[in-house]
Amino acid sequence: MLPLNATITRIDEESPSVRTFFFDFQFETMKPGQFVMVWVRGVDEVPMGLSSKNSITVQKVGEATSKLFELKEGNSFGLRGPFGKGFSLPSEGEKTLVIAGGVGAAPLAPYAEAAKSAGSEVHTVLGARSADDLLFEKLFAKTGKIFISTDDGSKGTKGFVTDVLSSLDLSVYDKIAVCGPEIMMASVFRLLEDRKVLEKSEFSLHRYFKCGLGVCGACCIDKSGLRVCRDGPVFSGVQLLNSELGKYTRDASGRRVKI
Amino acid sequence: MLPLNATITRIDEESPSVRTFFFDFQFETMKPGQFVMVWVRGVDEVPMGLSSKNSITVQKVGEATSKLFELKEGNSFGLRGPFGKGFSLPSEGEKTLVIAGGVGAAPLAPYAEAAKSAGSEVHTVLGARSADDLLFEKLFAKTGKIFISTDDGSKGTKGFVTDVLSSLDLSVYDKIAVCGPEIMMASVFRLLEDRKVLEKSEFSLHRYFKCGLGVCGACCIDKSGLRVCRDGPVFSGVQLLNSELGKYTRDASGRRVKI
Amino acid sequence: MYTLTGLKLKNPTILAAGILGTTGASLCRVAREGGAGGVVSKSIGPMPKTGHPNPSMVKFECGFLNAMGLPNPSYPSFLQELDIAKKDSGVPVIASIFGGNPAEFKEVAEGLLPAKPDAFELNVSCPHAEGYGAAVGSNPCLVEAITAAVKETVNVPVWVKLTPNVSDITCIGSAAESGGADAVVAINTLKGMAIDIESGYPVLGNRSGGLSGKAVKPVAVKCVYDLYTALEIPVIGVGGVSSWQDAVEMMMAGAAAVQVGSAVYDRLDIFSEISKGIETFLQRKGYSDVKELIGLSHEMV
Amino acid sequence: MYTLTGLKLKNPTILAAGILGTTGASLCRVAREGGAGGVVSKSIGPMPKTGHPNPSMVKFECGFLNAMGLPNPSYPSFLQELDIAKKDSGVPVIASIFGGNPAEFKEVAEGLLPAKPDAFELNVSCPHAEGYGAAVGSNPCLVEAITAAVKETVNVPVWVKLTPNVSDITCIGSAAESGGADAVVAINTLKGMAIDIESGYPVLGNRSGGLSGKAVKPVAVKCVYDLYTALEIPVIGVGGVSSWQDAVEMMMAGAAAVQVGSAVYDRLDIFSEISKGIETFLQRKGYSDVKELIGLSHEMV
Ligand SMILES: Cc1cc2nc3c(=O)[nH]c(=O)nc-3n(C[C@H](O)[C@H](O)[C@H](O)COP(=O)(O)OP(=O)(O)OC[C@H]3O[C@@H](n4cnc5c(N)ncnc54)[C@H](O)[C@@H]3O)c2cc1C
Ligand SMILES: Cc1cc2nc3c(=O)[nH]c(=O)nc-3n(C[C@H](O)[C@H](O)[C@H](O)COP(=O)(O)OP(=O)(O)OC[C@H]3O[C@@H](n4cnc5c(N)ncnc54)[C@H](O)[C@@H]3O)c2cc1C
Ligand SMILES: Cc1cc2nc3c(=O)[nH]c(=O)nc-3n(C[C@H](O)[C@H](O)[C@H](O)COP(=O)(O)O)c2cc1C
Ligand SMILES: Cc1cc2nc3c(=O)[nH]c(=O)nc-3n(C[C@H](O)[C@H](O)[C@H](O)COP(=O)(O)O)c2cc1C
Ligand code: FES
Ligand code: FES
Repeated sequence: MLPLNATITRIDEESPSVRTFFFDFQFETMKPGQFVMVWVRGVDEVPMGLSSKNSITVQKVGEATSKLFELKEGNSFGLRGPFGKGFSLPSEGEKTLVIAGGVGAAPLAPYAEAAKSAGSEVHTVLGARSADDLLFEKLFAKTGKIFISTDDGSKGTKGFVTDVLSSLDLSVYDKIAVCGPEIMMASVFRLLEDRKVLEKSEFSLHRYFKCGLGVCGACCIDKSGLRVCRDGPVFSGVQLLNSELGKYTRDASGRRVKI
Repeated sequence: MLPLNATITRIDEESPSVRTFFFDFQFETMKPGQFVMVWVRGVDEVPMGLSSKNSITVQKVGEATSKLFELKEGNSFGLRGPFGKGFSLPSEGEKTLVIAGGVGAAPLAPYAEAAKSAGSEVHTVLGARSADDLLFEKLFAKTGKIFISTDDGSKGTKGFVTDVLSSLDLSVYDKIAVCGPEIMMASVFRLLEDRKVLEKSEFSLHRYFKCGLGVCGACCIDKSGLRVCRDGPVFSGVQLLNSELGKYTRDASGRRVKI
Repeated sequence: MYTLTGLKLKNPTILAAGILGTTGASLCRVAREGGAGGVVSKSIGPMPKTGHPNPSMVKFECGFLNAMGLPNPSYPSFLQELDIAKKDSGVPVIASIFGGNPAEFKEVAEGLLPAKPDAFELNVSCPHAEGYGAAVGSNPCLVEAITAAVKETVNVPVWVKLTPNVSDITCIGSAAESGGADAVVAINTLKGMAIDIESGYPVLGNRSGGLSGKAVKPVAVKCVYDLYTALEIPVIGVGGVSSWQDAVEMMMAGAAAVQVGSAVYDRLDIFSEISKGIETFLQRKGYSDVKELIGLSHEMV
Repeated sequence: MYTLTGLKLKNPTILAAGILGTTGASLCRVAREGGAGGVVSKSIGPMPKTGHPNPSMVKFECGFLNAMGLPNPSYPSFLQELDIAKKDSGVPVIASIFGGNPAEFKEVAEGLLPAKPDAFELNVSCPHAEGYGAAVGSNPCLVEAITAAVKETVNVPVWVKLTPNVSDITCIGSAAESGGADAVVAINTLKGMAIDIESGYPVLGNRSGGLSGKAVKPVAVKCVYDLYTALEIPVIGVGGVSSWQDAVEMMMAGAAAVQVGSAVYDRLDIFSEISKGIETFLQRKGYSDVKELIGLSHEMV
C-alpha cells in the first residue's frame, strides 16, 4: 500500500518538544501499540505510534521530526499503516498497569483508554524528565490512578519510573504495558523479572525501521530474530528474555550500537 | 486467468464428424451461448461453445480439432473461460424458437434446456447436411416440438432451415435463438427481417479469435466495431442490422474474406 | 482541446497500438464510445501476417502476457480501414507501422499516406516478432536510421515507440530524437513468459511474449521519468495505465499524454473515465491546465 | 536432501539476498521457522553503508518497490552475524557480497572467509546503488572479471546474481560462466518507480528503485528459460515466487532451485509451504525426483 495523504487538521502542543498532529482520516482498525510510517516528503519516513485513530504524537529529535514541526494545519504528510502488533487488551475485571516514559506515553494513551473501556481498572506510572515533559497526564488520570516520576523531581517522585514501581505491589495486575526509552524499559524489565511478573508484561520496542513491512530485516532483534516492525513492536516480556534489550541496538547500516 | 487443466472424463460420438468431450469440472456460472478457449497444447487454442457446464461439442475441421479427436478419456487440454455474452433466457410462459444448423446446435442444446427449465415452451428447427449429422436431436425433442431439415432430405424437410421457417408462424415466439454456419444465419436473418421479428432474435457469431478477451481486436465486426468474443458471440438481430454478417469475415491477419 | 506534436486531441488519453485497432470500425468505436482523445492502429507491416499460433494472450493476476506476433493485413488492405477511421472516429488517427529495416518502414509509411493518417508511430519495440520490433529497436543506429527514413517520407508527426527491454532506454530515445522523431512513446511490453505446470508447456503459442497491464506500470513510469530528463521531445506514457490516478502519475513522471492498452479489458470507456478523473483532480488541486502536471515530479526534491 | 553446486540443501527453496538477512539471528529464524533449504545474507560491501533515505520499500497491488541502497555493516562487522548463521541455522549459508570493481569484490570475499560461508553470491545486479550492482553487472567484461577475481580468492561455490535490466541477460550469464561461476541467480529487481500524485513526490526516498514480487514473475521465468538454454551451469530462479506453483513453474523454465524474497511478506514459512507443495505435486504427477522438473518446458514442443 502506497502512502495515504494525511492532511493536518489540528496540532496540539503537548510539551515543549512534543506535539500531537491530528489528521483528516481515521485508522478504524488501529490497535493501540500499532504504528504508522510517517513520510515527511523530501526528507525521510519514520515510524510513529498512533496516539489515537487519527493522530501521532511526535517528539522533535532530528531531521524528519523537525520538518514535521514546521508543518501547519492544512499541510500534509504521507502515512502507511497501521502496521505491527499492538498491546493485548485486558478482559473485563482485570487490572492493568501502564508504565510510560517520555514520548513512550504516545501509544499507551489510547491503550489506557481502550483498557478502561474494556472494563479494566487502569493504573498508570508516568515518567518524564521534568513536570513540563509529562505527556497525557490528564488523559491517564481520567482512566484511573496515576503515579508520576520526574528525573528532576519537579513533579511526583524524584527519580525514574522504577522508583515508583519498587513501592507498588505488582502482583495485583493482570496486564503490564510498557513503553519508553530503552534504558528505562530495560530497568523495568529487570524489575518485573525480579518480581516474577514478566509473563504479564508487554513492551513496545524501538529499532531502526526501513521497510516497516517485515521484509528487509533491518529491525530484527537478537537472539530470536524477531522483526520489531512486524512481529512487534509490542512483545511480551517472555519473548524478550535473553534478548538484546538494553544491551545494543543497530544503526541504519545494521551495525550493533551499544545502548 | 491462465488455462485450467481439463481432463477428459467421457467422449460421446455425436455424428461421424462431431464429438462431445466431457471434462472433470463444471463451469458453474456458464450461460448457454458462452464459449471457452480450448488449448490443444503444442498445437493451437480455439474457441468452442459450451454444450453443457462440463462439455464442448466439436466438429473436426482442421488441425486443432483433429488433434482433439486423437485424445482419449484421461487425456487433458487447457480451458479458459467461460467468456462472452450468452443467449438471453425467456421468462416463464414465453415461447422460444431455437434455430440450429450443424455444429451450431452445440451452444443451443443447453439453451433449449435452460429455456424449458425457465418455463418456456421451446420449439426447435434443427438442420444438418444429412440425417447422420443431426446433433442433439433427442435432447431438442425432449425440450419441445422439433422440426428437422436436411440438405439431402435423408430426414425431415429436404432443404435448409429456412425452408422449415417459411412455413412457421414466427409471430408466436418471444425469443428466437440462432446458431449455425454463417450462410445459414444470413438467410435466417433476412427471413426474420422480412417477417419483422428481428428484435426477438439473437444470433451467435463466429469470427477468428485471438485473445478471446476483448482486447486485441481480431474479432471486431463492421460497422459497429463490436467484439464477437466479448460483446458477443451472441448478438441481437438488431445489433446486426447493417453488419458484415453474411458478407465477409476476416482471416487471422485481419484481411477481409468474402463469405 | 489538447495539442500534442501538433495533433489536436479531445483529451490526453490515446488508444495504444495493437488494441482494438485492426479495423476502422473498432477504432471509431473506441473513439466515440470509449472517449479516447486519439487512436493508434494495430501495427501494420509490408506483408500480410497471421501472427503466432494461439494462445496469443492470457490474463493473469497482475496483467497480461501476449504474443500476437504482429498479425496484420499489410498496408494495401489496411488503407480502407484507415479511411473509415479517419472519416468516422472524430479524433486524430495515428498509424502504427513496422518493418525489418528503414526501407520497409518507408514502404509501409508511403503505402498508408493516401489514407492521410494524422501521425505515424514506429513500432521498434514489439518483443516477440523475429526480425521486427525490439529486434531492430534495441539498436540505436537502426532506430535513428528508421526514424530518419520515415521522417523523409511523410510530413506528419512521427512518434517512435520504445522497448524497455534494453539496458538504457534513454539511449534509444535519443537515437529516435536524433533521427527527427516528434515524440517517443514508452513503453512497449516487457519480455515475459508463463508455463502451464500441469503439462509443462509454455502457455503462449509463441512460448514467450510481452508483459502488459498493472504489473508493468512502475517500469513504465521509470522509463518515462528518465526519458523526460534525457530528451527535448515529448514523451507519451504507456504501460499499465488503468485509472485516472495512473494517468496523473504517468504525466507527473513526464508524459505529455498517456496511451491505454490492456485496461480496455476492464471497460471500453476507460478513456472518458480517465479524462474526467484528470479534470476533477486538476480542479481539486487548483491547476489551471493539465500541462502543469507534466514532469511535475522532477521539481519535487 | 538436494544438491546444488555441491551444497546440500534441505529443499530447493532458498531465502533471497537482502530479505531478513542483516543479522545472523534472522537468517537462523528463516531457516528454522521458515523452513528454507538455504539462506543468502544481505549483500555485504567493503564499507558500512546506511542506504537510501526512507521510504525504502513500499507495497502496491502487484508487488513491491524498494530502494534500500545496499545498507550493510561492511564485512568486518558482518563476520559475527555470519558466524551465528553458520552455527545455528542448520542449512547452507550463502554470503551475498558487492563491490564497485573486482578488487573490492575480492576484498569482501576474503574478509568474510573466516566465517566459512558455504558459497558466495555476487550481487552485480542491484538497480539502484550508484557504482554498484547493475552499474557493473550490465557490462559483461566486468562481470567476467569480478567472477574470476572471487573464484581465485575462495574455494567454495560462487553464484552470480544477474540483472534483468539489460537487452540480453544470457550475454551477462555467459560472461559469469566464462569467469568460472558455479551458478547464476536470476533475477534481481526490475528498474521501477512510483509517484505520489497528491504531492508529486516520487514515493521512494531514492526516487526510483527496483520492482519485485508477483509483478516480475513472468519476466523472471523468461530470463531463467533463456539462461537455461544458453548456459551449462545451473540457474537459480528468483522473482515473484510466492507459491509452490510458482516454484514449479520456475523449475520447469530451467531453475535448479528457487529463491524467495518479497513473499516472506505473506508468511515466513512460505519455504516449508513451497517445498511441501512441490513434494505433493511430484507424487501426484508420478515424478520420482524434483530434478525431473528442471527445464521440463524446454522439452514440450
Ligand atoms: C515502533 C516505533 C514507534 C515510535 N513511536 C514514536 C512516537 O509515537 N513518537 C515519537 O516521537 N517517536 C516515536 N518513535 C521514534 C521515532 O521514529 C524517531 O524519533 C524518529 O524516527 C526520529 O526521526 P528524525 O529524522 O527526526 O531523527 P534522526 O535525526 O533521523 O534520528 C534520530 C534518532 O531517531 C531514530 N530514527 C531515525 N530514523 C528512524 C527510523 N527510520 N526508524 C526508527 N528509528 C529512527 C534513531 O534512533 C535515530 O538515532 C517510534 C519509533 C518506533 C520504532
Ligand atoms: C464463439 C465460437 C464458438 C464456437 N463453437 C464451436 C463449437 O461449439 N463446436 C465446434 O466444432 N466449433 C465451434 N467453433 C468453431 C471452431 O472454433 C473452429 O472449428 C476451430 O477453431 C477450428 O480449428 P482447427 O484448428 O481444427 O481448424 P483450422 O484448420 O485451424 O481452421 C479451420 C477454420 O476454423 C476456424 N478457426 C480456426 N482457428 C480459429 C480461431 N482461433 N478462432 C475462430 N475460428 C477459428 C476458421 O474459420 C478456419 O478457417 C466456434 C467458433 C467460435 C468463434
Ligand atoms: C494484445 C496486445 C497487442 C499489442 N500489439 C501491439 C502492436 O501491434 N504494436 C505496438 O507497438 N504495441 C503493441 N502492444 C503493446 C501496447 O501498445 C502497449 O505498449 C503495452 O501493452 C503496454 O501498455 P498497457 O499496459 O496499457 O497494455 C500490444 C499489446 C497487447 C496487450
Ligand atoms: C527489500 C529488498 C532488499 C533486497 N536486497 C538485495 C540485496 O541486498 N542483494 C541482492 O542481490 N538482491 C536484493 N534484493 C533482490 C531480491 O533478492 C530478489 O532478487 C528480488 O526481490 C526478486 O525476488 P522476489 O520477487 O522474490 O522478491 C532485494 C529485494 C528486496 C525486496
Ligand atoms: S523494517 Fe524491514 S523488516 Fe522491519
Ligand atoms: S479475439 Fe481479441 S478482441 Fe476478440
